[in-house]
Amino acid sequence: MKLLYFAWVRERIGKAEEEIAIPAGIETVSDLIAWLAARDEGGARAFNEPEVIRAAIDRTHASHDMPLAGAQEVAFFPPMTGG
Amino acid sequence: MKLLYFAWVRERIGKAEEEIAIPAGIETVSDLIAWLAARDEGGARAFNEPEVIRAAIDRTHASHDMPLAGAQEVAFFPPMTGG
Amino acid sequence: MITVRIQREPFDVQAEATLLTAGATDVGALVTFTGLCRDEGGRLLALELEHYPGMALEEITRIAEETEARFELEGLTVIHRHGLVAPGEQIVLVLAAASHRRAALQAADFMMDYLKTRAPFWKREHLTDGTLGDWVQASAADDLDAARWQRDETS
Amino acid sequence: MITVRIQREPFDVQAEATLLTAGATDVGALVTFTGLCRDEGGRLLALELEHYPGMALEEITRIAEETEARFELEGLTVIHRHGLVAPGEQIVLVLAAASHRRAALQAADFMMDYLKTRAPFWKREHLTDGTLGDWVQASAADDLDAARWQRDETS
Repeated sequence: MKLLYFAWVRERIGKAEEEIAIPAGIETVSDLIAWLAARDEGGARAFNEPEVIRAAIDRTHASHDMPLAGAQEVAFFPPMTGG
Repeated sequence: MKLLYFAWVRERIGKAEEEIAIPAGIETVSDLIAWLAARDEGGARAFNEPEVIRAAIDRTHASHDMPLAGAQEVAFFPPMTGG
Repeated sequence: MITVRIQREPFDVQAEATLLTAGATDVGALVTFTGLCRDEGGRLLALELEHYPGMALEEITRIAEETEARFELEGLTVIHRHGLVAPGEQIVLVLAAASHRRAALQAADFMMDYLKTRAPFWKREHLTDGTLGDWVQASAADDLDAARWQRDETS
Repeated sequence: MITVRIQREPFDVQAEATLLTAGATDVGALVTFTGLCRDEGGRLLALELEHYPGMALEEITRIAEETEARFELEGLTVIHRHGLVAPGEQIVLVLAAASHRRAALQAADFMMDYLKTRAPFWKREHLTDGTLGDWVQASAADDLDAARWQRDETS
């Protein structure tokens, strides 16, 4: 599964993207956030306030309770400030 | 007092403007409309539905119960359709 | 800064926008509303716009001043044409600049509602069959649109 | 007709308006919303607009399709820039054409509210003192603006 990070999430985790094999037991966006936060220091910095993190699954906005099954690309980012 | 007419009010009364001496007893916009409607055929045609007529006194919108005292220019016209 | 003009000639939206925002550094939102003449299904040759020359500029300026008092604007330009206007041509321009988008959008909306119901202009149709058509009837919807701003002071 | 573009280059509002209305005879109202970079009291050198390239065009197209489904439009153009934008420069353009003015005004309003809250773009400040500033915080007011369209289906 491809993970993408944008804006301060990208800066805090220290990379723009990575390829991961999704660990057993990780079923939802929320599970993945918790796993990334626990994985290393960068993850902890990026995801220490999981409630403000937005996610997209395969380029569509996704809530934290969305299942990851079948997802090819998951992105994490702060609330949008375009327009 | 100068009277101005616009759009179909102008067409029906048959003139764009006129100068009148305001007759005794004519105190409000409404009185003036009734007087014009009774004055001649053109007036009757222009003012046969007084409730749809809009008026301005000295270039400011005026309701039918506004007094004419001191007015120099009174205009009559249909509801506006600009914009 | 309020600019109001009544003119027979077409206007240049881009030039007016440039004028309005020249030197401004606190404009975050620029809204232009351009009212155009429709062809009414091919029936219309032109619209004739009659106006009350003595009052039109004064009244539109009053509406513009109300708009400026009501919304936090950096600038407001209003241009209304008179004379003959063919389908596809411009009739009216409202240009509102503000720091924030809601003020600019609402100012254009408010300005147009009041222009429709208060500016002393009347439209008459000239038809493609060569005849003179009717005077355009004022729309009850326009009165309702304008009344919104009295009902709801915050919207 | 929907046109959506994501680009680094500035856009030409007049050229986009001409494209959108070329040949149209039933357009009575054309609204342009241009979002510009403010200078934040002289503090700001530029805004850096980061975006999610794979998603931005898709998401803005989805919002544009919702806008078109919701309002009676004759055309809708949306352009969003990315990269560095200096104060006074353009960030975003929404152009809505309709037969009637309320549809065009509301479409621009709706489109902007959803662009602000759903388009995957993030702004970061570059400051005049040469330092890199903060990421711009999402505004609660923008969320409330977007929520209006769910509360009131007719407004």
